[in-house]
Amino acid sequence: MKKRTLAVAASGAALALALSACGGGDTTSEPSGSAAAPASSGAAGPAGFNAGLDNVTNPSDKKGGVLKMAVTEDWDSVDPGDTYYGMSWNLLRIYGRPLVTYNPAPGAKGRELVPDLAESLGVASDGSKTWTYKLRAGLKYEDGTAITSKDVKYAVLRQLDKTTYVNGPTYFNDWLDLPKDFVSVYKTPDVNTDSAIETPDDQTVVFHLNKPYAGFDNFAALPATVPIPQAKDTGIKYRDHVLASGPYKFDKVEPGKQYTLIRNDQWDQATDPIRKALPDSYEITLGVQGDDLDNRIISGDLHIDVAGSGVQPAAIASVQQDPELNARADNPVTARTWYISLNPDVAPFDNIECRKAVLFAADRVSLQTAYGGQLAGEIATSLLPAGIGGWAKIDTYPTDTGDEAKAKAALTACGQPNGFEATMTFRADRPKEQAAAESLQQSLAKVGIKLTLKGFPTSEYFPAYAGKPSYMKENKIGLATNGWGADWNDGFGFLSQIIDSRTIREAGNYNLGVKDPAVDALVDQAFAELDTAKRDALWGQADAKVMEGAYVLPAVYAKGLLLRGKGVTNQFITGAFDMYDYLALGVE
Amino acid sequence: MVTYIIRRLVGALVMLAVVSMVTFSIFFVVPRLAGVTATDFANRYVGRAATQETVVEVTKKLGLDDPVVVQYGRWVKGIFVGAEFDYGAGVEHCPAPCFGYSFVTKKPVWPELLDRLPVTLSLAAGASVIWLLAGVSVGVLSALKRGSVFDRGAMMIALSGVSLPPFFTGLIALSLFSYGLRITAPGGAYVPLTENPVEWAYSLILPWLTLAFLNAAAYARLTRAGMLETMGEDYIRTARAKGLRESKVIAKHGLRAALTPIVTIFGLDVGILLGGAILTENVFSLPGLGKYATGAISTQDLPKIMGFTMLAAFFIVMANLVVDLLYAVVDPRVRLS
Amino acid sequence: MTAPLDVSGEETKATPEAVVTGLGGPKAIQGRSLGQIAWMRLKKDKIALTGAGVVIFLVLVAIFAPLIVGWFGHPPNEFHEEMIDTMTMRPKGGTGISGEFLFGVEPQKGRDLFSRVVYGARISLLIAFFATMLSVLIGTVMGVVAGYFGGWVDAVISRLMDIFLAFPILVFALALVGVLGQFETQLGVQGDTLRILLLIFVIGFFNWGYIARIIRGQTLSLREREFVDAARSLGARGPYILFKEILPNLIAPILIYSTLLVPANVLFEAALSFLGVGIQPPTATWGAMLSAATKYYTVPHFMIFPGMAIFITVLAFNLFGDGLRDALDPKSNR
Amino acid sequence: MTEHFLDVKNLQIHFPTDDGLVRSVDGLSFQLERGKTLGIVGESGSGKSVTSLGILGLHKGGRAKISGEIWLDGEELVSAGAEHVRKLRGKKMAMIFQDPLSAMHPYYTVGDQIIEAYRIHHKVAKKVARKHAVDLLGRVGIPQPDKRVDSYPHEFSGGMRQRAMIAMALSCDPTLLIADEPTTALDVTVQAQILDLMRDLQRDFDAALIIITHDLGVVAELADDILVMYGGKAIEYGTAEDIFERPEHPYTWGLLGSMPRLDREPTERLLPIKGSPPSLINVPAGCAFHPRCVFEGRTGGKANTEVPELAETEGGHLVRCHLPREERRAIWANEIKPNLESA
Repeated sequence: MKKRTLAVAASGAALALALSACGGGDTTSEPSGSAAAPASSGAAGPAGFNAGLDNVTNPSDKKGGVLKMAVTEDWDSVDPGDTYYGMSWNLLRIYGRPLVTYNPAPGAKGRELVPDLAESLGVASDGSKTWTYKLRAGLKYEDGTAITSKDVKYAVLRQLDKTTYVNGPTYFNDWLDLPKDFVSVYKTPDVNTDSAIETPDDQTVVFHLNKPYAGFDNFAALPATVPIPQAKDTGIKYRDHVLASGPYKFDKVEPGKQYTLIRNDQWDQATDPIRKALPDSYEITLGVQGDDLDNRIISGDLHIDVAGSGVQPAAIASVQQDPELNARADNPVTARTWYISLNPDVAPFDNIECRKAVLFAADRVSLQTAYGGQLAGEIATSLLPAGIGGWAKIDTYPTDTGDEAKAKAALTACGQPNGFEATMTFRADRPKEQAAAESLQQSLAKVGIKLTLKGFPTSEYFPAYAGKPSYMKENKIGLATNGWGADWNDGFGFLSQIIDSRTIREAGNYNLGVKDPAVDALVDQAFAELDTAKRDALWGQADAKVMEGAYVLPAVYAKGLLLRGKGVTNQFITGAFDMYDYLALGVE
Repeated sequence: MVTYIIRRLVGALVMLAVVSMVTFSIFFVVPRLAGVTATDFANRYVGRAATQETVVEVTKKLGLDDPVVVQYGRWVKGIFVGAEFDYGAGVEHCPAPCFGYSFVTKKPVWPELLDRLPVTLSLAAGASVIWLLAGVSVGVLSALKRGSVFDRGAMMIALSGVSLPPFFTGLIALSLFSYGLRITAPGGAYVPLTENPVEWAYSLILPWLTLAFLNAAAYARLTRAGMLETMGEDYIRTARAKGLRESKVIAKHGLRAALTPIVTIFGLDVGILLGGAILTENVFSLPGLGKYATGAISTQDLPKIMGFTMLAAFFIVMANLVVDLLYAVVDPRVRLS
Repeated sequence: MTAPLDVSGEETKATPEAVVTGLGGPKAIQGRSLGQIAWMRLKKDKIALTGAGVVIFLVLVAIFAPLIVGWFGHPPNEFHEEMIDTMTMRPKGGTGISGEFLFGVEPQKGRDLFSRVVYGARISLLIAFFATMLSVLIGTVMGVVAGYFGGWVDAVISRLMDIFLAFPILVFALALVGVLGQFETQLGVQGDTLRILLLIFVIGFFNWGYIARIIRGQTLSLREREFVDAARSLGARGPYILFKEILPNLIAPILIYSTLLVPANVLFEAALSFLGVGIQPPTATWGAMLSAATKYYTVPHFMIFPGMAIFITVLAFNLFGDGLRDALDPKSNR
Repeated sequence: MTEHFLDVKNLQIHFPTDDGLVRSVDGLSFQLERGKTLGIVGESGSGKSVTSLGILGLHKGGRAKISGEIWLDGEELVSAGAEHVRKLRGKKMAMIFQDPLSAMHPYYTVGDQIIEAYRIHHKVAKKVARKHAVDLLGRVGIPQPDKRVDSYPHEFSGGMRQRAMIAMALSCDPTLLIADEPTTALDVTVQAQILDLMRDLQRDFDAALIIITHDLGVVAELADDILVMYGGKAIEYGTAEDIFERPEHPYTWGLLGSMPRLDREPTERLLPIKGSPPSLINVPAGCAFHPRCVFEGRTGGKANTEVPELAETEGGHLVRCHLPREERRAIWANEIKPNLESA
């Protein structure tokens, strides 16, 4: 699965509404249990370009002030059970507390899981099929009522209803050992669900899985575990008033316009070792035009772009040219890969040599430029981005600006020495993907592969076109731009949905359609492997296998050019979301 | 008069019904002819992680598997008597006029439309005042100074004005005044009138001028033509022969007649504009009805598209009616029948 | 252009035919056809002629785009990353304008803006011309039929025009392009051809109402005119009157409004492309170039060249159309 | 100074246009006294309407070039300020236009338009002006004037409209009244009524009246003097008797020949004037009428080289023709008159 980020929204020109689908990922390393205290105080931290990657910039413990955030478009929902945007997962932790969360610390340390609502990370039993969490004492909602383990259970069960909460991920749907007659908390409220989740007392919650998974803490860190009392559940309308369990509660909710969060006086610092809750309030303005947003961050009117996907092209130049701005910028590599999939169901891509020809002929530098240049991505050589467990440098097709000789050789081996014609699809409202398609069209033409380009709107792209294998096959579309980011940092989080042939869907499909038994076998092995290191290695092998099969032309590992706000304290990039951490921030 | 209005209102209603049917067909029937199935529709409105079962259920929940006539009937019923919406934890009654719930955001469409309306209203109000004043005064002056340097210059500018797409002038204006000189508000900086009238005007001045420029140019040309025609009329000569002051001849006899058709066109233009200034709103990222519509189209959010179309068509039909009534008031020769 | 004489124009009205009906004496002004008179007037209208010149130039540019680009530019879809600063994605040196790249290059992709603007003329004019033809065809048929037959036929067609005018046109065009795009298998065409046909259809389809109104009005008044009565009294039948008496007299208004509809359609196509439903990339269109330029407002040449291309094209057609109207219909004082 | 009430001397009104100078009125002179009626007769484009507009100062403002003198009741108007002339308009001199439907503003009631005309020159309350308007309407023969005063022009019949138009012109008791084709737009029976009305009113008001028409029939009943214009110039000028009984210009003969008469079919023309009026830009060299003149050949070749002088033939009767006086009289007596009478 993959989490979404807000695309770098256009200045409102293209029909393209901005909410993008693909991926901003995040990665985490070993779920070790250190509950490291964040942000040191006192000493002025380092500054300069990329200072926020591994350091807490402008550290301070000063409380008070208003943190001003903005975003170009509203995201899917502020309901923890109905959201799939990285920025939303990052942000919602200021008003909601999941069982476990990511350590608010810079860089790779930010990928570490730390207990939040729970006293400690999950305790596994039954061969990692059962996971037990104990809630901290003294937890309260904003209305003063106590938070119990039943609320956690209810919250998790509630969001299983994907006809009501369409947005969120389906990990719990897929992995919990749910009774057969359970449909949803609304339709079958009386079905006993203890086989999936038990609450032996108000402090304890026990999850039962249908197959073992050693990384369950990654699930426990999902927003779905943010508690919701059944009595306060108003279904889809819950988004209008989310009951706060974190240090801030909603004051104003105007979807599409503005959210204001103020201090939640029922939150007790004593129950929360990871949050400092420095600002007095958060002001989040929605629907700010992209370039305007950048300019206001540059001038100091705004502190943070919630989307965290990077500045608009215009500001990229400013950052390059203005040393002062440059010193405020960070350029993290994210756990997301942009790539072009080659459809093995469509001739001549059913022949591996023809696929290889594309990989050899592609001009990677040009592709990198298409995706926004050096500041927007590193040239990718495999699916798995660095930072994901099991990642290893794989360069099966070492080309730089394209290797015509090898491409021609592959074409000959494929029986198409003079090249062939093929169709490529892309999201028409994504300028970068459009540029990638155009770039590939140019570089493939050099070896005689003639591409016809076909753009579709994002809203239709996966439901009706690129994500509908039957359509792709009927219309002989061999190539498609795509992107993928993990929900957390292991191979499971990144690869299973796109390379496992058993997850191919009839529509809304992101799977590459590899259909290689060897790959599926590696996936099965990885699922069953309880040892993390070995499991990661298996995912690495699967990645290599896919590259061997030349099913995908990786383009870039995405990077974002982010600007630190003026007068913002404790600002740093968290490895969990590859954007600024929203828990630690303060205002001077 | 009253019977006329009633007849026209009935006519307007019929018109809206036809518009709704055509719109509904385009979005619900035509794609089916192209082989799009009900679940294909539903696929657009499920999460990224939806299973096939979820898709089928969503199809049912949105009623997409019903015959189109049933769907249309449900939609019409919603407008007149309201509708029920299952929001998970219960059923909500969406009071009439209920234009349904967004397939994507699950929010009722009508309040969203009402929410967007002030933006478009603000844009239309400001721009139309500017273009009417500017266009008419330039047109009148041009006509009165026909052949002069002013006339030639103004008409050249006006012709350029109607030849410039707002998405070009808007971009140039934004780039120059908002991002270059930083003297006007950047795109998307809408402030409601009720919040702060000064900032409201500041945030809208560039969109106003962009939109007004285009229309002012057209109106200047129209006014000039109308004025020239009118000032050549016999009754103007009569007015002069009475010894009437030239200023009064122009104001009382010339303008009144020359402006009547302008007012008509103005009414219709404002009617169309109230349905959203798509290009201007998109260029300036203004959260009005036009931007709402383009957003709805890009997400294929059918209830939103239907709601928007009906509102826009309503404004156009109403503007037509108002203009016809107004014409009868202004021009005594027109009889309403 | 001004009418020759205002005062004598008024007097013309005062003259009943009784006195002056001449049979064309030897020294009387020779009778000229409307076309000849119009041409004489047009020849004197420098501005309209300039417009016509630019129009011809643009048409030639569109037709010979490959040659022009061959001489002065690079293939329109060819990337030139070497022209781009890969950090800022801006053209090296700001615009990249040089003898090599006459209009500079696009940011990020480094494609030759000159070539793209030249090729953009093809799409723009092609669609505008054919869409105009479609509108004129539908509009004329509808207008003539409504005006000539009157009665319930007229009522139905007039109502239809009203309904068309009640739609939010741009939104509809946007939506329709998307919906009809799904018919690609049924239509058996794809790529640019499909899109061009689609745009011609959508643009042409939404614009006939205006022309139909004008033609209907003209037909109505022609129908009542003496020569039609005369023809009828001589026993001429419907089709004869329609084709021999009415249609020839509609040529002038059709010509005028076609010329003025072309620039409107250029703008319409540009708007659709700008909103992302035009011809698909990499094929260059002016509207799509402007749309791409919105993200690079600090690189003004990127928006100025395609924008000016639209402006000049539309202006030229408008100038020519205005001149043509003045020439064919001097009574309109526009 | 002049002893005449209206004295027009060598009036020239020229319009510069893109195509050249249009000499609409080219050296026109005539006189008129109060209580008398002058008929100006000519085809379209002969300059007769421009003349009347010139007197009122309504000849399209700045672009026209006007010269000569117009004396009205001891005042010279050509050199007078525009504002001064404006104040005279409507008050001292008024005009009745040809087509009352287009000459009255469609958006204002008949009453309002008369009231306006009155109040321009009389600072009175609206009520007073309204009363005046009702009186005037009654006086020009409109039934139920107190009701019709609130009607719009389009609600009147053609004849009623012309009556209203006359009422409007008379609202300030003008001493010079110019009627431009006052009956052309009306049908025959109404024409007669209107002409009768005008005659009565002129008598009552003791005004000088100029009637401009293409139709000699109209002036036959009313005019004391008649001026025949062609190509911007007077070609014959004399008393009504001179013109009807002793016309000397071939063009006048043509006009007489085409006069509609009750004893003839209206479409029948006895002496058609061939061709059409001259272009006022390229006025034919020599006698402007020569291309259409049946007797051109009898002028000894002067017709297309020399412009004939307007010369007195007898007792104030002026004729502009190359034909020798005797020959003209002979032609009239022998060739034209019998023809007209026999028809």
